[in-house]
Amino acid sequence: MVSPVLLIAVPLGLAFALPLFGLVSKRIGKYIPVVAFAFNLIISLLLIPKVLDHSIVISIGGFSPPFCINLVAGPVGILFSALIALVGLLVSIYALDYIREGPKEKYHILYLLLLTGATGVVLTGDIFNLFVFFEILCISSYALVAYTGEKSGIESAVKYLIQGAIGSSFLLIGIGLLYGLFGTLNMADIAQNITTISPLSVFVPLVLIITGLGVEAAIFPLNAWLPDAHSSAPSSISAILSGIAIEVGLYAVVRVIFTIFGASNIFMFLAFLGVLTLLVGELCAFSQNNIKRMLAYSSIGQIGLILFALSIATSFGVTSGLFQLISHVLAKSLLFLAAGYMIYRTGSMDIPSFEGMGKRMPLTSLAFTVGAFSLVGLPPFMGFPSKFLIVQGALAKGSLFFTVLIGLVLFGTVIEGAYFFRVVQTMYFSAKGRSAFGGRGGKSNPGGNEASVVALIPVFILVALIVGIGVYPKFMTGILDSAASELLNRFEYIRSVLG
Amino acid sequence: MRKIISIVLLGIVALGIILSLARIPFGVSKTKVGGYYIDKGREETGAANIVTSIVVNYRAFDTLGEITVLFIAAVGLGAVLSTRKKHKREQDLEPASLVLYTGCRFLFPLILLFGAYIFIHGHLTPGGGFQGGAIVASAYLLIYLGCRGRRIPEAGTKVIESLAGLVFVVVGLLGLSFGGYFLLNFLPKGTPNVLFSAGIIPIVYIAIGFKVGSELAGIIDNLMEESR
Amino acid sequence: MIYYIGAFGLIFIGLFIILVKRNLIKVIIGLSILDTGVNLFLISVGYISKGTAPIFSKPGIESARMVDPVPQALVLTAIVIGVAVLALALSLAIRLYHHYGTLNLRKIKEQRW
Amino acid sequence: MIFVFFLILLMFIAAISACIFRDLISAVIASCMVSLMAAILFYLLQAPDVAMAEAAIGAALVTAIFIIAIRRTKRYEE
Repeated sequence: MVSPVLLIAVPLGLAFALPLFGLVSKRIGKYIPVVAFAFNLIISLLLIPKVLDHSIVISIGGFSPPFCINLVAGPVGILFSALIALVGLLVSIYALDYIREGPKEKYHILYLLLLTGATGVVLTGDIFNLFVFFEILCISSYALVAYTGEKSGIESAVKYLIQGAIGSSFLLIGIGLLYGLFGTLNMADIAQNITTISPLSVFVPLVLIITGLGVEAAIFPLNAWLPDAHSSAPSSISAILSGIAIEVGLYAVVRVIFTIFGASNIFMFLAFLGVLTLLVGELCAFSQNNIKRMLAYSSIGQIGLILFALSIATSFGVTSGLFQLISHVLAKSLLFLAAGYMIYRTGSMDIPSFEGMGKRMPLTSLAFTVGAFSLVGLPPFMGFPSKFLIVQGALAKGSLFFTVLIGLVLFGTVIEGAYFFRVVQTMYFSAKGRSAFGGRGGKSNPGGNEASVVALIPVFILVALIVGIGVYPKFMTGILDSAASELLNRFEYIRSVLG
Repeated sequence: MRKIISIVLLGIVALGIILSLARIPFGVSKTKVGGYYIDKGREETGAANIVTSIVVNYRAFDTLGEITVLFIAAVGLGAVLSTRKKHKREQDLEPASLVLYTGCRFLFPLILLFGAYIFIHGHLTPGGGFQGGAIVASAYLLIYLGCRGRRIPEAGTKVIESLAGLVFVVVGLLGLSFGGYFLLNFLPKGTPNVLFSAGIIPIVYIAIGFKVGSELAGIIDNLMEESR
Repeated sequence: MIYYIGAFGLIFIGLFIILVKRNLIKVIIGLSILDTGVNLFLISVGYISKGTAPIFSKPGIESARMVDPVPQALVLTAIVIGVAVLALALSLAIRLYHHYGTLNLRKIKEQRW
Repeated sequence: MIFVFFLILLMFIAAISACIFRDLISAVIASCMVSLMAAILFYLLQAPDVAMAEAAIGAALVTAIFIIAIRRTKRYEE
């Protein structure tokens, strides 16, 4: 029997058991995440055809909702859990070779639990349970940011922790207020009764909850922690934080707004906030000289873009937003993984030190270029159809407000193009310094500087996915459409949970 | 300046919360789910302590998440502090006086026993796995403070921690395989107010007690060891 | 009502400490006070005037005036999560002190925007 | 009622003094006091389980962890 609860229970059990495996053999530990996420990926893929038909609602403990915690495995939940499992699997394969120092066993436990928390957030149907899984996600990322034990890592972990902890307290106050108002914690049950209370008294919990979740989702005024944390974590963790953690935060925000509160009157504000986030992120990224900080700011920009697309709130807009989200997850994890090995080889994060990379590490540079082009939105790659859909969706809305905003979005894309081309140009076409750097490694030992095979496998799987979906975007349409309709149709959600 | 801005910000938040609190009067029953638990909790779970029946049965999934959070904290703390493990302790601390030493040795088993009592009787009386686990951990704290130089073996806490976590997950999966629901209370409930009642609740709570105890003790151990 | 005042008083004092103080340990103390305040608020949401604890400790206790058990279960969870965050924060503080020799957050500014 | 009022007042005093004290150990003891008062309030709000947890975890263990950490860093706020 395939039950969505296995998606959470099995990785959790494996994480608890990992220290025991460690007693048997020191080398088993690093393969456990691979096994766990391969399992999750298979389960998620098996569940996709079922959830396209109708959402699966699982009650934990055998009581009926709203009296127990329930998991809602709808198209959105399974789409996200498949995405988490896929990226988790690829990054854990990458980490087999990449993580060589420090308390490795602890790294793998925390990594496994981080993604388990993320899976829990996207599957749960209970708001307090969402808080608990959110804390699992956040606390393991605080610890992983500090994993290297270097000055910058510790410092940014402290910043991240303080802001995250304030956010969680706000979230908890909001949940307390909701419980006081409705006497229940089940999201569908709250959603059903939300109209019985005057909008003014619902507004405060809404703001508190969005503030709390927004810290993790890096929405504009709350994202001060992100560039530091993402740039000083190990690259495999940066890939997960940029590729999974903030997207899951965004998912939670969107779920709260769309499903629980049904707050259609704040979409304009959210779209504005999204574009603001986009512009701030892209402009800061443009002025960076450190590659990981540049990628981190670019993540902020992309989150803004996704938030903008989702708050168009037509089925077209939401579909394009989810598509952009997937394309960002794949491209950004690819970029961080590729950049991780380049940093490892050069020992520096400064963009000028990547001169001549196209010769010294041709495969990795190629992968980086594919990721960058996809993120900018060039045609053969996955970023193109998603950005195209966003523009189409915003124009189809037909309001002046959205038309103006989409102009700003295109402006942001231009900036994005500018800084990514700068990096690519440095890697391939920089005449200076090639003799100084590339001469030794490149000529005497051709290919000897290339990343290891274990690390290249996941990188090229990501490249294949980006190109494949870019060429044939119809592949994703089915699941994206039903995911969008799940988000937009809250009555269907309520009905499927409460019966 | 900073203070003024903070106070203004807090004032705005306070105003909003007061507005919303007007709808949540104090001391009036506003529950929907809670009333159901009070009415049905005893028959459905067999636990006399309704809070326990919620923590370990109705909302057991939260509890699973929560012990995971504590597990992460213990592991993360170990990871953050680990690079300093190489420094051996430089100076030996002066030993504790005989009175303190003997007193701690004498109190230690009693506190352990008290902690165990708390978590074994979690479904009957106030208290449970967290409280009992914390008490067990404080017994270890006493040993660290009173009988310097003694420490619990790290491998021991690790094994207990892992096994207890596994017991929780396995009990949940057994429920899934027997009744089709994760964490289903599949054992006979027995008569309320008896020690051997309430199905899986005592088992899970004992596992939680061990896990919380060993994790908190591990956290203290890590910090103390680093601080020497 | 006075419990609400107590809870939100603690929350605001905690937030004030976090926002204003520059010493990391002080900030973490602020976090702990904030947590306590939030927990107190959650419990007072579930209180019923002249209620009894939700435990059937002896036969013949009427269930009509029992206080709401759900917030109590939530707070048990929240307390443990709070401890986890505090422990991690303090271990980071120890490491930070090790690197910089100070806990003043204003002096620790390696990275900027 | 007077008792509750007194407790909450005491709790506020403790919290504010945790903010004011320059000596971090004193500040931690003050915040331990806040936790203890909160535990009593939990008991008065008919939540014995939570009161126990707060007293055992919030007041005892957290204070111990704080003091260990402070011993390892600086005792006085500059």
